[in-house]
Amino acid sequence: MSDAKITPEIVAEHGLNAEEYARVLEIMGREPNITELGIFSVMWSEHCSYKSSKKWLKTLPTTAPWVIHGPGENAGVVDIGDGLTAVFKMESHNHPSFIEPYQGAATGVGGILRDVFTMGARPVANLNALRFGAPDHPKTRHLISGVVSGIGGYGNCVGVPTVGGEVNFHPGYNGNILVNAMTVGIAPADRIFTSQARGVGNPVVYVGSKTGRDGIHGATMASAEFSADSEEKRPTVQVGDPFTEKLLIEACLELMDTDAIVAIQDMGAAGLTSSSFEMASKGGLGVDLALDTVPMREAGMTPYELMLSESQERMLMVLQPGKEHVARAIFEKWHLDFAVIGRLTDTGRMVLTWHGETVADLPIDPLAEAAPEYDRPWEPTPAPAPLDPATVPVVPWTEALTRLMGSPDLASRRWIWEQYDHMVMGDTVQRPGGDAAVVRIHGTDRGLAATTDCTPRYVGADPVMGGRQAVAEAWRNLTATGARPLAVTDNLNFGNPEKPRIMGQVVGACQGIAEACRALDFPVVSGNVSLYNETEGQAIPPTPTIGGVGVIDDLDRMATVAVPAEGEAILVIGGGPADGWLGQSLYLREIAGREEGAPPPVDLAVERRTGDLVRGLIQAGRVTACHDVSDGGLLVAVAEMALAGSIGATLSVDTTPAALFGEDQGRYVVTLPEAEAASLLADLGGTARRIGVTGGDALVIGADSVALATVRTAHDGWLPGIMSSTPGRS
Amino acid sequence: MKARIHVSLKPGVLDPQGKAILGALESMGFDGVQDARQGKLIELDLDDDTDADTARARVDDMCRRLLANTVIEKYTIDLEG
Amino acid sequence: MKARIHVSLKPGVLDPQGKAILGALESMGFDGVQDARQGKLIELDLDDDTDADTARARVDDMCRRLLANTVIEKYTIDLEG
Amino acid sequence: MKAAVIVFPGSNCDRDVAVTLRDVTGQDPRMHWHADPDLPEDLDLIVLPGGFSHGDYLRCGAMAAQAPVIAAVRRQAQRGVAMLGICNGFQVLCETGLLPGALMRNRDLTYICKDVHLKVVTTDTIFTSRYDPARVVRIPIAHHDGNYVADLPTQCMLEDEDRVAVRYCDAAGRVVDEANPNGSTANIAGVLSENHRILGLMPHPERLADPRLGGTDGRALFTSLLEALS
Ligand SMILES: Nc1ncnc2c1ncn2[C@@H]1O[C@H](COP(=O)(O)OP(=O)(O)O)[C@@H](O)[C@H]1O
Ligand SMILES: [Mg+2]
Repeated sequence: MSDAKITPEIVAEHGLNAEEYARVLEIMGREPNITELGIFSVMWSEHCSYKSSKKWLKTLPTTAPWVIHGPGENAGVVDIGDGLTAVFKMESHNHPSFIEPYQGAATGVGGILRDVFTMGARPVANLNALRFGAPDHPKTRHLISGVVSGIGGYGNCVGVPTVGGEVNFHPGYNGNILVNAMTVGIAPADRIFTSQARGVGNPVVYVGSKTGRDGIHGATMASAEFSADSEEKRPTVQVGDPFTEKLLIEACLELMDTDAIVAIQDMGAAGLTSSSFEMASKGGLGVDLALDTVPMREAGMTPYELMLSESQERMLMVLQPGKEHVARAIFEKWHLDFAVIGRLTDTGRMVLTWHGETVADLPIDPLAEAAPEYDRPWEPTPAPAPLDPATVPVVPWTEALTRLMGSPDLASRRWIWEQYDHMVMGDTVQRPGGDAAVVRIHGTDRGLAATTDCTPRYVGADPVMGGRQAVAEAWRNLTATGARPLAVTDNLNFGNPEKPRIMGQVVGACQGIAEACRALDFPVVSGNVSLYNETEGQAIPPTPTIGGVGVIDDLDRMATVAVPAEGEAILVIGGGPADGWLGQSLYLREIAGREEGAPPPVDLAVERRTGDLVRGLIQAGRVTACHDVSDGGLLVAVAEMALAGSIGATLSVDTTPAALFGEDQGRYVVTLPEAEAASLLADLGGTARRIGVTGGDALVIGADSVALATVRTAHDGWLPGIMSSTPGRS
Repeated sequence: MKARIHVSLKPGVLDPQGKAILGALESMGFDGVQDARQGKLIELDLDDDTDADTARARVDDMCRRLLANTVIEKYTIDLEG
Repeated sequence: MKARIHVSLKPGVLDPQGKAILGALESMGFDGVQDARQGKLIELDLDDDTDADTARARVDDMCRRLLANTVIEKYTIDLEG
Repeated sequence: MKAAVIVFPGSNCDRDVAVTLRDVTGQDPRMHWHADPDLPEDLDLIVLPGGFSHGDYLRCGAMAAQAPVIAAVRRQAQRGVAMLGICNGFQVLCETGLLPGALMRNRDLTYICKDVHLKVVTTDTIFTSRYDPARVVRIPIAHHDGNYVADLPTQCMLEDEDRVAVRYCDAAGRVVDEANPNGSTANIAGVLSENHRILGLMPHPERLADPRLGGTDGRALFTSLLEALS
């Protein structure tokens, strides 16, 4: 195979353009063989090299006194006190999940778990941010059911609770769904593992599952635009084995308790190639690998296939010399493959042999440094025409509320999260359904809060504002539980960056994210970029998902969204009497069928002030429930609190659509005992206003009311309703 | 008429169940088993009045649309009676 | 030698998977299917030097001890080659 | 009370139940690896925890039922040592034949994780003595294969010998089909061995035994055991 002549077609098939191939020839000083070409191709793919986004990713703030490892490692690491760290990252598995929803989503969960436990962390929470096409699109239900059972199938089996996430529906995802999976882990601060290889002569060790022909070219596929003939690429789907992953977690953590490991790296996209490359490159070293010693699942595998395979549940490690037996004993106890497949060298080259014969020999640094980086042309997104309030239809609030609460983007996700084990590990303090999930830090009275957020319709209308909003909402969701927001991971999902309009969305969103992260002291510590999310030239709505993590220092001072008692005062903190932003609101979309206008502005200084205030109130025990106002506006927020607590409310507010359903930012609804309301209002001055009182089994404004039961039926019924119709595979 | 449909993973696709069965048989002391694979067998009772060709075409359609996941699985159809 | 083991639910044990298949086929417009059942097909590659009788006895042992749960399942064994 | 938790490859509620045992009894249970055939002889309680032993491949609990430790588990069962199988542990106990019946795929074919209501059918056991038979308890389930099946003679035997420990019911305590989350025969959520010393149940009492997690209805199972066994 290594003798195959490299033709322009073969180069093109490997996703390298003429200019990139010229650089290959220059670096090699000769024509590469097919194995070498394969290595270049995956290393320089968009997925591995971030060639279109790197320039913009560099503009994101990544530091804070509590950040231990920012982007560049397998996952971000932040200090959470008491000698512990939170380790987290989010990653997309969009294309594989569209082709094979169960396995695509399952292996997405497996991959992100490995990124986290590679660093020495025990995974403690999984989240997933999902975007599907129109609910009535013929593929949507099949995709939902496959993705949800795939996420559950993997996460439930490995025994990590899936505690949160988000789901949106939009026809813009009909041909290209998004599956973004996030894992949060906890590791001791003095025992973080990285992928930096050290020690010439140290053994390079392969552990986990055997290598098969799974997903060869998967990394290249994730970087290529979809087309109708992508059916052809089907055999590249990988099958996950969560049982092996569970064993791998336990075995790796057990080995990490010894001093045997020098460096460790999971084999993710581009498998053995990128893991070995990355380790050597970070250590400024070379590596020799004897590929014939790699554990193989099938007969007749070639060096090319071994280097490009994306078989799951595999890890690469560099061990201290002489510690091989310690590691081998642990992996054998857990019935996992273990093989010493190479050594570190001082040559700065990657040399691959096959039964003693050299089959590839490439320089590491030049290849890594010469990875293409593009300053792609971009056009700013034109400002949307402002919404003319006079054109917004007015329907009775009772009807609008019921319709909104049962609309695709607001309806309950219970049908989804009841398929996820969200309680295993015995530390889930806030189950799905609130603003952020909270897991107790095992053995303590402290907690970690986690959320994922993005409002693609805002980003589409104004990428800068939408980018800001995504960060602000994540920060707000953490704050609403009483958590101190620490840092974010981001998953930038966009269309084809070679189109200036799309690139403009990337640039704008990065700008907005950077502004918000800076203003909120909420740095980016890890992330993932997924571009080319297009089908037949149609790009997805821009979707820069933000995963946020925060810490709660005292679980007795935590807030939940549920109205806790009758007769409590309801206050809105933040915003003001002039609230009423309907541009890009769900009211406009669901009631008027229009997606128009600019998204609500996010004033970051106000955002921060309000959030810090609310968090202070929660920590001081002055409020009994808290929920931020997001999609659907004020009345939807109150309705969600009422449903969660099964207690109604009587409000005295304006009943205009703008007042009830405007999506003005930076607001929270809180409840507190009536007797304490006056003094709190006095303390807060103009930042808070009283809007009503809890009680009863309906939502009442003036003479009109809607029974909670009616709202609940609409809210709880929608998703099970669409999912109970034909499950066909179509 | 009965249709027996055997759905199995395509060659080269990882079969975690088969792998686990092999491991379990080994650890129970059953040696001499070189490989194990697990697939599904779906049996359908069809109306008797359909002729074999039509029946096969319809079952094939069912397989492609529902019974097999042709991204990773293949299937064979046997008709009886 | 290959052993093909078909494990299926005993008659009288309700088969949720079969029932779901039947329901799905119906709602997809495939009429004329009267019943559907789902079972497992386990394929084992055995060492070639075993004679058929010994092989069958061993596979039967595997089935009773591991591959089938005889409380609810029955099995048949086919040997080939 | 000396307890051991058997850890199979793929067990994932082993730590959860150990935390509850320690919390209730003040003593750490022994975590016993499935491949070790030598189980201490002085145990008061053996727990088979929840999870996905061997990935739940082939059939839930089937491979774990063949583990080296199982011979010792059987011997101790014969001697009357108390045993608790939760979820996957229940499946393992059925696969070993220490409990009758089998657990099949849920009626609706999906995995379900949620709180369910349970009626404690008999409080005359070492597992349930601390429950008030008049009170409905709330405990989570989390499983894909919790649909309990047994043939008619077995069902009759279970009823006659008072061996149905808990049943799924609604919030008002009515044992009705709408309250049956997985299709189990006669809403059975947990069954006892002939000598009433072995309990297998699908719900996870260890998941609601700590007020911080939103409830404590599971706790009485462990306090019952503590009272009976120490
Ligand atoms: N895919 C999912 N998996 C698990 N939980 C989810 C998922 N989607 C939504 N949820 C949960 O449902 C609740 C509502 O989600 P969402 O409306 O996005 O909240 P918010 O508006 O506060 O960001 C949250 O608790 C969230 O974690
Ligand atoms: Mg929120």
